[in-house]
Amino acid sequence: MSTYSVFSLIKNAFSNHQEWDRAWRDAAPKASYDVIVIGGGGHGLATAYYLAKEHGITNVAVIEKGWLGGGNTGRNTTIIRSNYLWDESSALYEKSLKLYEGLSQELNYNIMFSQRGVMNLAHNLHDVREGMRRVNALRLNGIDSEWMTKEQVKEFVPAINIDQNVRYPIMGATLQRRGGTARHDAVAWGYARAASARGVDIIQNCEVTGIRRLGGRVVGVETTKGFIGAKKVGIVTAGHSSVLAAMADFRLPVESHPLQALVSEPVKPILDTVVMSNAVHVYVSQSDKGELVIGAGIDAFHSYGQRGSFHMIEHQMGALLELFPMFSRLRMLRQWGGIVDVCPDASPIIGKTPVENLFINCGWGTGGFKATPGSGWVFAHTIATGQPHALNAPFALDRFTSGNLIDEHGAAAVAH
Amino acid sequence: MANALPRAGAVARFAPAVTALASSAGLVLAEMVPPGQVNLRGNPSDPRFLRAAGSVLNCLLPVGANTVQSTDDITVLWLGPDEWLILTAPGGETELIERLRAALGDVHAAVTDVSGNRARLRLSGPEARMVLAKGCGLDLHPQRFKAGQCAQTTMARVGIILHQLDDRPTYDILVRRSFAEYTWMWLKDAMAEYGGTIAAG
Amino acid sequence: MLLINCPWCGPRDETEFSYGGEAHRVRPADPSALTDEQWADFLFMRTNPKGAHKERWVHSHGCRRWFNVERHTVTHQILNVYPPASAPQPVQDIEAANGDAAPASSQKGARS
Amino acid sequence: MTNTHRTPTGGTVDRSKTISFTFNGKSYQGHAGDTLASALLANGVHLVGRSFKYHRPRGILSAGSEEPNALIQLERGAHTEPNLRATQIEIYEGLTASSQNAWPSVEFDVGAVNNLFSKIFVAGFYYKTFMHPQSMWMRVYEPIIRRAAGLGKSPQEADPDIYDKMHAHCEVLVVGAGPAGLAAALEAARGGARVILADEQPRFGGSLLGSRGETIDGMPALEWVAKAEAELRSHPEVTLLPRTTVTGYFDHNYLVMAERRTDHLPRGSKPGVSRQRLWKVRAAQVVLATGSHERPLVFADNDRPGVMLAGAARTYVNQFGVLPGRRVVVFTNNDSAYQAALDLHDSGAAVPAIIDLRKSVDGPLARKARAQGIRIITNSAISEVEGGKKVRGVQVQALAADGETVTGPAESIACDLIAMSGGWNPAVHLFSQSMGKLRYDEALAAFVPNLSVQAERSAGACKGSFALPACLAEGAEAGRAALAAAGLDAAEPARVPTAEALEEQPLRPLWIVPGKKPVGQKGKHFVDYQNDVTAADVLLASREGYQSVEHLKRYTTTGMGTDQGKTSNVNALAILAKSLASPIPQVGTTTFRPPYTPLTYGTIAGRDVGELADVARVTPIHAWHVEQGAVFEDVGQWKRPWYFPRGAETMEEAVRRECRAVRTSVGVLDASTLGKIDIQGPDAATFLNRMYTNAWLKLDIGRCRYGVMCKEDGMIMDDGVTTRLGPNHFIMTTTTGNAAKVLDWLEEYLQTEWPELKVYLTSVTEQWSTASIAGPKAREVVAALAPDLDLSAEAFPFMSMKEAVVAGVPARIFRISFTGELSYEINVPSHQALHVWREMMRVGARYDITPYGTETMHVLRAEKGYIIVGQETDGTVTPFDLGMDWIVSKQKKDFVGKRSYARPGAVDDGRKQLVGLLPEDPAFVLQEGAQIVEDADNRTPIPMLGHVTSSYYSETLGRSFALALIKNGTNRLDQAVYAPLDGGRIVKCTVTKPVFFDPEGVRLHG
Ligand SMILES: Cc1cc2nc3c(=O)[nH]c(=O)nc-3n(C[C@H](O)[C@H](O)[C@H](O)COP(=O)(O)OP(=O)(O)OC[C@H]3O[C@@H](n4cnc5c(N)ncnc54)[C@H](O)[C@@H]3O)c2cc1C
Ligand SMILES: NC(=O)c1ccc[n+]([C@@H]2O[C@H](COP(=O)([O-])OP(=O)(O)OC[C@H]3O[C@@H](n4cnc5c(N)ncnc54)[C@H](O)[C@@H]3O)[C@@H](O)[C@H]2O)c1
Ligand SMILES: Cc1cc2nc3c(=O)[nH]c(=O)nc-3n(C[C@H](O)[C@H](O)[C@H](O)COP(=O)(O)O)c2cc1C
Ligand SMILES: [Zn+2]
Repeated sequence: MSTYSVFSLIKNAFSNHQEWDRAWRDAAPKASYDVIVIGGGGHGLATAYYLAKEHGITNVAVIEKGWLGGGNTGRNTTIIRSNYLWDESSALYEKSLKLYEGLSQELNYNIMFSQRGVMNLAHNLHDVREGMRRVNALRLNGIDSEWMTKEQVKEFVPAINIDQNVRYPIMGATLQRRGGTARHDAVAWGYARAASARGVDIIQNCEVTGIRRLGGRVVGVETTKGFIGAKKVGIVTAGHSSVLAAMADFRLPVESHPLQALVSEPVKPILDTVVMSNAVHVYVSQSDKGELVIGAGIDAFHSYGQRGSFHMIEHQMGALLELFPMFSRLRMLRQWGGIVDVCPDASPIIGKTPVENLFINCGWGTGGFKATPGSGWVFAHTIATGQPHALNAPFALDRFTSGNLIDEHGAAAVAH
Repeated sequence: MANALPRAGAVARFAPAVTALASSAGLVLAEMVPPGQVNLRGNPSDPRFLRAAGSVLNCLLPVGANTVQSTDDITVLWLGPDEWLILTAPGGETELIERLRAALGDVHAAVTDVSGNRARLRLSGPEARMVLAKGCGLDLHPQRFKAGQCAQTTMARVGIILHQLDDRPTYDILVRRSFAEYTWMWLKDAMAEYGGTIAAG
Repeated sequence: MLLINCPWCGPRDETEFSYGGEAHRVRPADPSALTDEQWADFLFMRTNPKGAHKERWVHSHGCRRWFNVERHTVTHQILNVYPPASAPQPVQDIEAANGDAAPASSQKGARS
Repeated sequence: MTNTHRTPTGGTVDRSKTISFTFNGKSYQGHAGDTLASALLANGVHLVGRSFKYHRPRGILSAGSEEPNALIQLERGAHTEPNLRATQIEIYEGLTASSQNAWPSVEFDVGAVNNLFSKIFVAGFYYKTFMHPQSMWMRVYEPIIRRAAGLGKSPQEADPDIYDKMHAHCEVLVVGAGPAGLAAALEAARGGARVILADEQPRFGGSLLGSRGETIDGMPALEWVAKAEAELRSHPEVTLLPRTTVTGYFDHNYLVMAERRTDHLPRGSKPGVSRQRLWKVRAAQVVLATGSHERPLVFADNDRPGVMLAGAARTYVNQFGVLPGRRVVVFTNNDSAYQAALDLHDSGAAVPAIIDLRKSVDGPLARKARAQGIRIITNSAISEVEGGKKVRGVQVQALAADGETVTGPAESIACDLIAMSGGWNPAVHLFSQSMGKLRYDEALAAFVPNLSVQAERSAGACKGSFALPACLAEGAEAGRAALAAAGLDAAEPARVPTAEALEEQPLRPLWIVPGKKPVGQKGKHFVDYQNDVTAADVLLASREGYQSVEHLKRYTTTGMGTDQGKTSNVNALAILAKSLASPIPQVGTTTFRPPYTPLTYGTIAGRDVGELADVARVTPIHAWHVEQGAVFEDVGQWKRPWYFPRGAETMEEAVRRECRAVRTSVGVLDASTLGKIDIQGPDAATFLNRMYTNAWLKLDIGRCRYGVMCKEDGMIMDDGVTTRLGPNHFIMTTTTGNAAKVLDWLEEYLQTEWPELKVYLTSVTEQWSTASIAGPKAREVVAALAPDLDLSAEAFPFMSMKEAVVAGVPARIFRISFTGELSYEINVPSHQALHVWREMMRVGARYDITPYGTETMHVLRAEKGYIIVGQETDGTVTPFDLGMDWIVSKQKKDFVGKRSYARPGAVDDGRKQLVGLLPEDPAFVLQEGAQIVEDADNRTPIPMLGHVTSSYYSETLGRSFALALIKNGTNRLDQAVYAPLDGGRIVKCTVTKPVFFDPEGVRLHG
């Protein structure tokens, strides 16, 4: 694999860019692998990369039914932060954030990780309390997090409206300065390239249609390109997790829902921070290309349709314009949807399944992009050693039996 | 025990409640003096229930979806397969409830005073349909929704009971009291481009 | 915006309804007799199929009744709508439904 | 009038009306009916913008919504709007517009240095560089990238305009009012259907507006259009919506349209009228008649100002009477461009040559051109464009046999316009959004609709039928078919409008037109004008393995601009297919997504802004609270008085005063927001027994009981007091925020789990308005209001209810308490509540009755250790965690949530429990949300015990206090714990029981 740098760019310019290598090898499936990772999203590719890099397991295939990164990895609003409430969560997401911080260099692929800060607005006393609770917990866990008054909010995000005469005035906010965004496609491509360079086979346009077992153990997968044997198999298929689980005859506490996002036409820089508001429900950032990237809500119903309803977007826009009245004349360029796999406690599942040597990584719902490196890292550990890492042990499937859920919904927002 | 104290409208901060609309032309909005309102629940396939209710109300219980039955002093709106809203004169609810309860005896039913639960806004005039269409997804075309029909639906994010009274068209919009001010402001805003007015008290 | 045909009120916009997830899950008659696994299965595990899905909806902003819908989770096409057997069934024949319930003098019909 | 390029006659602009406007600071004039693009061209202005990446000079490519180049910033100040297409802006008096992405000017743009580095700025270059040193990324590289990106500028002020929405229903929605759409609408309208006809253009007619010479039903096409429009107008059930773009096609035939109502008028000239309107249409049937977009040819430097789509050039001359060039070279691979050549020639332009990629041409159009003396150069290509900021000429060379290179000598032909055509792409956007499946049509070299999923049908050019008679016939047929599918009978036989077609010869798809050197080495072959994507970029992406059409899109950004690749997508994927030696259908298209053209956020939000942004629910007492100067708190959608400052009081002072009043005399809280559910039926008690954790079967009539409701996972979801009104009759209260949720929850169980239970639920939240009178003098106040009521503790004990007439109004009075004081909650019908309230204040004045808000309520209840769901609980807390074991029945075999208490997670050591905390410094009030630790000296991560849920200064106790959820809290009584706060302060606290005041309940029983 040739190294990417400004020098290689200049050098290649002289040969009219005819000499660039393929970013990753497009492999044909071998008869069998030590590990098969089902799902070529960020998490699957990261898993394969860390299997090779951290555990020396290179006889690995990533099997993707469509194109790499075409699932939620390719359709998320790219927000990265680690400001989760519970110790278990913040540890996992912080591991991920740390990995992100060196990822461009590690992968030799600029994923454009932009630590421009993630701000969560508070609009009522309940928000303030919950924000404080989180800021304090994070600080004690050694994770950067701070509280901002509304004046500080305005100073940090000049475009925002802190007028107190609006329906839900801003009362303050939490800020994680190390949070930000990254170029989502580049994360998938960068991992694919680095994994491929370490020997991982990347197989696109190959759908897993069955999971073959023998005596309670997994032995391989049926695919649209035929049977492929494997000693171990990891399912990392996000919105399709239940479909894969059904192939191995178990059920998951997961529901697939449409989650939408939209972008505006590109404009010159106007918003330098990622701004989120749970109360009015909207989140927005401006990408390096200039478009405002805005997240909408999830449709209530189950769907594998990769598209959502327009009324979700309508709801979003009222909220956006409350925060940023000046955006009213900007225009929506495109809206799309992804299929998110939602867990009852809004936390992921990473670990073993009822089938021996079959592992699963799912349930990231609306927020797993930020976890991509960390998730891959702990999942590789789990597959390689057969045991969860301390970071993902609390996220096992059996927490639904024991009742040790990790509820990240935040507080049920009510008061007397 | 009926009480004769005046009833405050839910949008009294903006406009006084009225007892009737002047029949002049043009688009007009008003809050009606809160009527007596009784919520009735019961099983319409139980003939005892139907008989008891019918005898007190002096009309058929509307069992067809989205329909209304009325006599000179009461209006009965179908809310669901086992639920009705009975409107009567302000203050008339107390006696009506007593009579209903007495007639129903041990029939499984529920009679509940909800006179304070909802405000009754009335929108009338040629453009009333357009005004509603700005916030309500129901098909209000005269062939689809006629005088004498009602529906529980939403308008501008607020749950409402919509009742068409005549072909002018005139609509009653029954809205939860706490939502009434918002609904009022919303309607006023939606009427503005048609030059709508507020009925004088 | 799905168009859902409420068995009682007729076709209405999706926003009048609330979604209730997988249909035909029955709360165990005696939860205490279940193992933790069985209880977890009832509480949390879902079929979540890609394809036809039997699910529950409630007409929250209408008649407030729960009913079942069979819907394709990819095309969103609604294949079937049916009220639970225990629910009051939609009235087909209004005349018959009323029978001799009301005094004849008041058979005025809708005229409000 | 300096319209140097206006033809003396022709076009549909109103030459009697002259309109002045400003572009880049210079004044120009145009006519009513002009777009900004046509008016600029009339003035000879071609250079209108700079490209995204290389800052190449750009002109006007098209005449419609597909325009990728001519994006401008319209107006200034609060009215400014970026990225508008000059081709769609109707000019109005005083219009002010400017170019974007150019500094200092569009003529001389410093950013054009990027062009020099274009060899490096190839597709995906930023993924390969800017990585070292790491610290430079955020500080240097990214800021540069960011500043360079973006096109126009966002407004900096709030929008002065309003927007609104309209729901609509119809049997047939026809999208597009070209010949196909008009024919469809006519048939549907004649059958009596409710028809909506929407077109994004200001006038109906579609492509006919820009054509010349066509006749329909024997009359000039535009006359037929006028007649059709008049007939449609005469049908009462037809709604005609020009200037209305159908932007989205969603599930179940729900379509969204954006109507521009005042954009064609001077700004601010229609006060009160919404600028844009969002239509939400539920259509039984849809007819798509959206026409087609012409494809550019991909040749070297095909982006120079003066390179224009042939159809657009034709539109400018025919519709606007504007000659976009005086010497026009036509470059084509199909017959349609010959029409442009003929019309331009006819209007006085010189057409030195038609350069045709095809080996030979001999159709009627070619023959006509030859007859006009126009030279046709076949099997040849433009191998070079002369001119930078404006086309000066072309070099033409013959094609080699394989079409991959040019050969032979180059001939220079001077010209000021290149009118090109690479064929036509049916506008299948809405069809695809409806999930319809496309098919590749080899003859058209384009994708056309194949399998429908929803109730829609396509007609005319959008279906790949480019001949006028076919458009009309398909339109009429589609209109009829839609009518029938909607269940309506056509009243009369179809009347298919007739027209004549010219036979056309097949096109020659040549996806990259060869230039003088291999692609990428001389000149740029643009594929996507807007995002500056060239054929070389496409080939590079393919070489590097970005070979899925979706990877290609994302790696090169082709099709991701504001035009969404209307002109570029098919060219790009065809070049990809060529590079992969795959058939085009195998490569496929990218996904079409809404909106068809961008629509403003204002339109999407409609009136959901400002004071209508969300419902503000108010109680019947609200007017009084406002009179009293209450400060309000948002609790869900409710506005609740937070505190009632007197004079210049601070919040802290007001709350202390209010607390003092309740503890020493009497206070009153508006508790109307509490949820109230009326429960009736013989099984009501059984039902409550299943839903609440405690026992309900034996509650006496007239008595009240507190209950906690849990979810099946055992976690608390709500609490409240329920009272038995009769043997089969209860009234339940819920928390303010959960009223609707609890009712839904109860209904769900009743209807779906236990339909055999005979219980009816009715929400009476707003039936009853509640005044909560609390304090030692509460009894006196109630006595004054309800003189007939026996208020003695024996007759009316704690936790009971009485009906009485209060201030003349029949009321329910509950003797319950959330403050720990003697307290009565008086419930009266909402429409008389304000009267009762005023009476209460009048009779209470003697005791200095003090209204108090939610803050005081919170302090008082916390002193008593009463929880607030959502504050002491967060969905992870059981009644046991709150020390409320007493409320969980051990006898009941089952209730909702019970089973979950037997799970290991519910009985773990180390669960958190509710405790009290007393800060060492009695004046210091802890932050709510502060975390509690055992040992404050640890380095991070410091293990946490839990957090402060509530914290206040207590006027009663004369000190601060708090409630907290703490691991093993009940075993830590009297121990010291620490709250390390932001800023380094560490507050030592003592753990106490969570009841600080009157633990025996003497006062509330009093
Ligand atoms: C609109 C939207 C906004 C979001 N915003 C954010 C955000 O701001 N921040 C954040 O952190 N997270 C966000 N998320 C969530 C985040 O995108 C996901 O959690 C994350 O990308 C999941 O990555 P993944 O690799 O697990 O899944 P995916 O990227 O979905 O990959 C799964 C892959 O499995 C493949 N697959 C499925 N079935 C099969 C099969 N049978 N055989 C082979 N392959 C199969 C799929 O094709 C897919 O490529 C958002 C999600 C959406 C939809
Ligand atoms: N000679 C050729 O090769 C060729 C090629 C293409 C078209 N044509 C001619 O063009 C005409 C095609 O007729 P037609 O009726 O099919 O199409 P049309 O192009 O005449 O009309 C389509 C109309 O739809 C509108 N439209 C498109 N998308 C829309 C949307 N989303 N919302 C609202 N409006 C939208 C357009 O503004 C346009 O007015 C015929 O006259 C045909 O001969 C000729
Ligand atoms: C962060 C982000 C930014 C995007 N920016 C653009 C954009 O500028 N232009 C565009 O057309 N699409 C943009 N998209 C949307 C994609 O075009 C596409 O809709 C999305 O990846 C989902 O894929 P699909 O629409 O092909 O199903 C963006 C997507 C994401 C996740
Ligand atoms: Zn219904």
